[in-house]
Amino acid sequence: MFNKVLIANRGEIAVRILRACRELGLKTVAVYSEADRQAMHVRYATEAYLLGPAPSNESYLKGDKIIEIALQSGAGAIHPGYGFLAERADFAQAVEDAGLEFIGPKPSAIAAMGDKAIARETMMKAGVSVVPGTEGTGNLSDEELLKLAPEIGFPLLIKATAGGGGKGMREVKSLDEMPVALQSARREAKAAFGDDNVYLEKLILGARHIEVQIVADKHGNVVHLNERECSLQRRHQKLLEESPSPIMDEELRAKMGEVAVQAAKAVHYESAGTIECLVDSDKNFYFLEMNTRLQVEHPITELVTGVDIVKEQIRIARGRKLSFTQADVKINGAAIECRVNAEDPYNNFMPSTGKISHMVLPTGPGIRVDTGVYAGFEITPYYDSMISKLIVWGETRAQAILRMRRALEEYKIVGVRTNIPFHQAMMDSHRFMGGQFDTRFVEEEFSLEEIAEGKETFPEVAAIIAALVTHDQTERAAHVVRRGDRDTSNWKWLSRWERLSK
Amino acid sequence: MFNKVLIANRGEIAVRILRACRELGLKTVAVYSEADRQAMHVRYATEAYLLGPAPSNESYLKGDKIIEIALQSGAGAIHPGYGFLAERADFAQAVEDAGLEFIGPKPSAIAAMGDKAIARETMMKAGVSVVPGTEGTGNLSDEELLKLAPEIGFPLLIKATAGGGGKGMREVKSLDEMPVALQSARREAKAAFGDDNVYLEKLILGARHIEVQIVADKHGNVVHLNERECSLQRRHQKLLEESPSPIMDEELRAKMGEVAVQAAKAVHYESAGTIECLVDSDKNFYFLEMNTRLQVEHPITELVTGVDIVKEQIRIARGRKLSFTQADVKINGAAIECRVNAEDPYNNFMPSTGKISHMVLPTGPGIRVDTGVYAGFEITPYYDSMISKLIVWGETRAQAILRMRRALEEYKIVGVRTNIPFHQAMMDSHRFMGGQFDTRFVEEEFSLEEIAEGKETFPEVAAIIAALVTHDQTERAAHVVRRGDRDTSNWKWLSRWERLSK
Amino acid sequence: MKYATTIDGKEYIVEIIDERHVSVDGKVIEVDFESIEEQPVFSLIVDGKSYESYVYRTEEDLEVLVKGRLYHAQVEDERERRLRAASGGAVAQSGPFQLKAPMPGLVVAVPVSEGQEVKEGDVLLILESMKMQNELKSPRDGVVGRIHVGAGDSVEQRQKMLSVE
Amino acid sequence: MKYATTIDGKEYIVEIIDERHVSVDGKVIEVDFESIEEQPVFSLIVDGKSYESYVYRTEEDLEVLVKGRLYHAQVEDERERRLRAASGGAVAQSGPFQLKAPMPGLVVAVPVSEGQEVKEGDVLLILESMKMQNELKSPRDGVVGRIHVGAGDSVEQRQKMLSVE
Repeated sequence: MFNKVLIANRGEIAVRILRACRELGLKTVAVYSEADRQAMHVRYATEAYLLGPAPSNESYLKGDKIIEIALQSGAGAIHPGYGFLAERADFAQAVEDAGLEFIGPKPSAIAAMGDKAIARETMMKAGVSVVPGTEGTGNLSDEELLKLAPEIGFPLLIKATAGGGGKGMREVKSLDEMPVALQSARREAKAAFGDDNVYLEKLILGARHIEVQIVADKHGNVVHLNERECSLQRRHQKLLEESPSPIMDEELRAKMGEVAVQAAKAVHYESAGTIECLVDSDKNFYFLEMNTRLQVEHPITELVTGVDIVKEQIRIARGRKLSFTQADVKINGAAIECRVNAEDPYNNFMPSTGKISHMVLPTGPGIRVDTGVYAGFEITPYYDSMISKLIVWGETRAQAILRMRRALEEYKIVGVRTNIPFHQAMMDSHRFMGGQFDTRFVEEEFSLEEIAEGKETFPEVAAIIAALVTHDQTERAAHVVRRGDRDTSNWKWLSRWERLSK
Repeated sequence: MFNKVLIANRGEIAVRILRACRELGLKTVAVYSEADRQAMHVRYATEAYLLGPAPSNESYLKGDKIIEIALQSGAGAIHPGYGFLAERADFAQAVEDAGLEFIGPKPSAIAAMGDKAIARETMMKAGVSVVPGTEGTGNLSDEELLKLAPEIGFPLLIKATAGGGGKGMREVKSLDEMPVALQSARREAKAAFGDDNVYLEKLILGARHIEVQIVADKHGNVVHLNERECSLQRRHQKLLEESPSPIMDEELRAKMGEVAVQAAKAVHYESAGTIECLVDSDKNFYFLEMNTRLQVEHPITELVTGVDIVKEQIRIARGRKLSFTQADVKINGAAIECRVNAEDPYNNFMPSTGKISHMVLPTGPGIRVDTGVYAGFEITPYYDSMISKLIVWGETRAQAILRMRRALEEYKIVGVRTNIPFHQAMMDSHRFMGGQFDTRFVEEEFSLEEIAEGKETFPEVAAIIAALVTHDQTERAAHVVRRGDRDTSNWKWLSRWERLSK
Repeated sequence: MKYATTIDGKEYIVEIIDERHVSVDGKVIEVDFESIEEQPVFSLIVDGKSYESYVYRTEEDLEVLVKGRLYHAQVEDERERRLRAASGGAVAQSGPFQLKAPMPGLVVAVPVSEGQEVKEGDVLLILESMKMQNELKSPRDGVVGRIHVGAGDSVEQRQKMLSVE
Repeated sequence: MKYATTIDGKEYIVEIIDERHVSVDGKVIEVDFESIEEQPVFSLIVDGKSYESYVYRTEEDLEVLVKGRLYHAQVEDERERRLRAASGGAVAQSGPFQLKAPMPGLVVAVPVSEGQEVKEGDVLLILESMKMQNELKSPRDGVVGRIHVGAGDSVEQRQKMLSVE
């Protein structure tokens, strides 16, 4: 049985997994790119090895090199996190072939669920509804897809066969739009996954995106850990998740949970996984895909069930049986996660890079922050813009929302722009508070400006601050010129200010 | 019913209470001394008013001024936190007289429990055992105490009548030592509480310090929230607490809980309070004192019971009935709190002042940090050295210890020395892991050096780092001289280094 | 010193009287203003009310974030103001718009060509960064001038990519 | 450059060869050493092992904290070493001990008087700070010299309070 784990990832999820290993008394091996020498996961691990230059395909995607490092360092297992190599059956197979434990499902399960078409077929055979589309028909040409589209009906979605995270996805309202959309979807899919195959899927309007977490051991025991509500998305990227879902009732939860367990059993699933579904306004649900890995939003499930999903993954990989049964799984209170991205919500969510010069984390009761950054760390353009996750727990959903409000107000990140103001507006949105939203809410009906309307404003305060800041800077600049640069503190202040203001 | 609360405190507890108010939708009023203009509680509150100069008796102890500010700002209630005015019956009375709600017990209950002698008498009448001593005999002279001492027997403790937190407390092994000890205890009591009365108490050897948390509403309902183990103390200051206690069994818990509820009822207690007891090696327990206020270590109870004690206090003050009964109170897992003090554990725990130049907080699953400081904040010598509390939760006590280890390793505070290395050593102590310790363990049997013995050391690594740091500094200094101070980054580095190294 | 401060279109005349007093449109206000530790974070207490604010300087203005809302501020002191008034009031607002890279990245596509007419909101360039494709749009109507980059090029932050005239 | 580095009494000769290599007592080691953002926090990777360290400079030595353990380090470069050897080896270790205030505070008591003999560990002064009374002890045997402060005095950090000769 292994007692040293290599974490084949970076950022908050690498740190999350390192922590779980620590708490289980396991040694850890980090791998890193040249851009990440000062990253938290490198500083934090027992051992750390350089993979290569910053771009992912020269570092975090180098499966062979990672396996080599694992073998040389004596790590007995590899945890892939999410993204990068997490859903690559060939990597999982190579890990197994090297005599190492892959902390995740078997390669066959990844392969079965990784190709969306095969996945949908598998699910239909298991008696689960899927969204109408071109599933199971192999890799179709543009011509074939254009012919099939009217049969499915509009609006519809073009989705990457190898895809995930909204990449290579396009929405199409009519046949006219299709040729252009197909071209750009294929281009994006090619860039993201090295595979430009796409398929079509009916777009269900008013749908909620709800997923069920499952955990399965090597002994055939599968338990579901209830649902997560993930409808709040922008460009098919989740922004905010909660558990339980405000639309869920016990009957639907039991039904979806049962289906999720069946799906996992159908592919002899092991470790943690997620069944993603769309739920329409009549509470019919359709299978979308299975994520054969740890999910970004796993912490909300941890907070309401008390199960540490990452530790459970490690225990399962070590051959242990699940320590709980379906009957033991309860829902305690409510949890919300806000993904904190280095993006400017006032400028069309444009990614923001730079050095985090100052950071104050929200702390206190019911707050969890999963992060891989710290004050002094440089956000580079090479990786995902998600820099941390703010997760809160409350006795009730209302308490969780109030707590999230205060946590967001406490969270200070200076040096890069973040989407914290977006989340603040969301917490003030009546539609969100009422639980009335679908997957299109953020893009089509939500506006930062509208939420701000009717709220108390402080233009005079802003005017005073703007004038005082300008005045201070002018004075300090004059002061520095007069006194020369002996006056350290002012000089430093100004220099730092100038750097920050660039 | 009030909807604005004045918090008559500073530091982490002011922030803790502000957060609870926020999460209940209440407005907040902070008060502050001149030393605290940049403190978190000032920046964080809806309103903030200056009290006066840094010393407590010119600021945070100015009850009249605080009440005046509450009235002027329209606050309907005052939360005193702990320390300062929290256990002053006259202040609670003045708050009531001003038509404001005091978030705490009635003045009569504070008075009854505030004088240790009266408190012990009350408890004995309620049938609770107390530690043998000079309780209930009024304010005795040195002569009288010297006469009574042999009857109680040695070793014994001299304790301040008005005291708490170990101030004015002295341990005496024989009659010879008593005159000097009496003098210094009285001097310290006078300085701390303005009252130099002391009493004697038998010292119970091998004792554990265990306290029971109770909450009581205005309608006569009293519920206990189980115990906290607080035996790890230095100079009678608690350093580390946990809940549940490793020595507790269901029978003793029920018995102590029942006694605590009886004690609260005996003084018509309202709000949150704590009954402190000594438990000897035969599991006999003796009443020590009742703390008629929120306790520093309340978070560990919150983590294992799910009850938010501060919110409960506010709800009770608003006249609400307790939302739970004794039967609802369960113990879920285990929690540990480490008090992080600005003290140097390698130099006899000498307090350390200065500016926190850099801070990395531990985050992730099961971690809670209650803090009032941030990177850039100055630790002054005017107040308590406790700068934050690190609290962890685990499924089991063992899991909590492992988690605390990783949290302590993550916690970086630069600019002032802290006692984090002490806590790290404690987490590695076999005695602590085994739950085998008493109130004298830290002072008499625990040593940082001993714990370190037998563990892997890294003198070569330290030598390399020391040489590299010296080399870099020399090089950089030379570089600066060569290039002039145009080279901002090096110059800054050096200047900051020099400041930090002073 | 007097400052004409425009917040989201409305002008306030803010006079700095001394360390503790300012006037806004003639009304004197007591202020307690602190800069938090070398950071663009400021704490302002006015009349007991505590406000915490971030201030970002962009090329065009100061952005002031107060209680979760962003205010755009232009500040001019008296001298600047007089100069501007003397020069006829209007600051030169025209001239070509330079599209600079808002962050380092990879140019995915340039869907316009030199000399092409574009409208406000038209996509000028697609830049990939942080695993996202970002559409950079024209802030006004005009004609595309020189294009300095092409699909596949890596660009540094602030690098000029093309102009709209 | 060679440095004689003494860690808790044991000497190591550390030579800085280049940016990526040092030798310790002649053994060449590949190192990856990074200073974390203007702070006395350093990350060292040797042979794949990742060590994070804080370094504090005190008046006497460098304190190096590695994996929860504090090492006291004295570092001398070759030149310093030669100078010291030439001057007879022993650095002046005697001279009066100056008791300076380790932090600002209030002198509660000075239980010794000028000319009094004291032993190592005897309490010289009680200083109150952060609501605690701190006993400051003599680091060696000697005779109390000048006492500059008395009970009730406020002292600044590093202020000289008394000496032991």
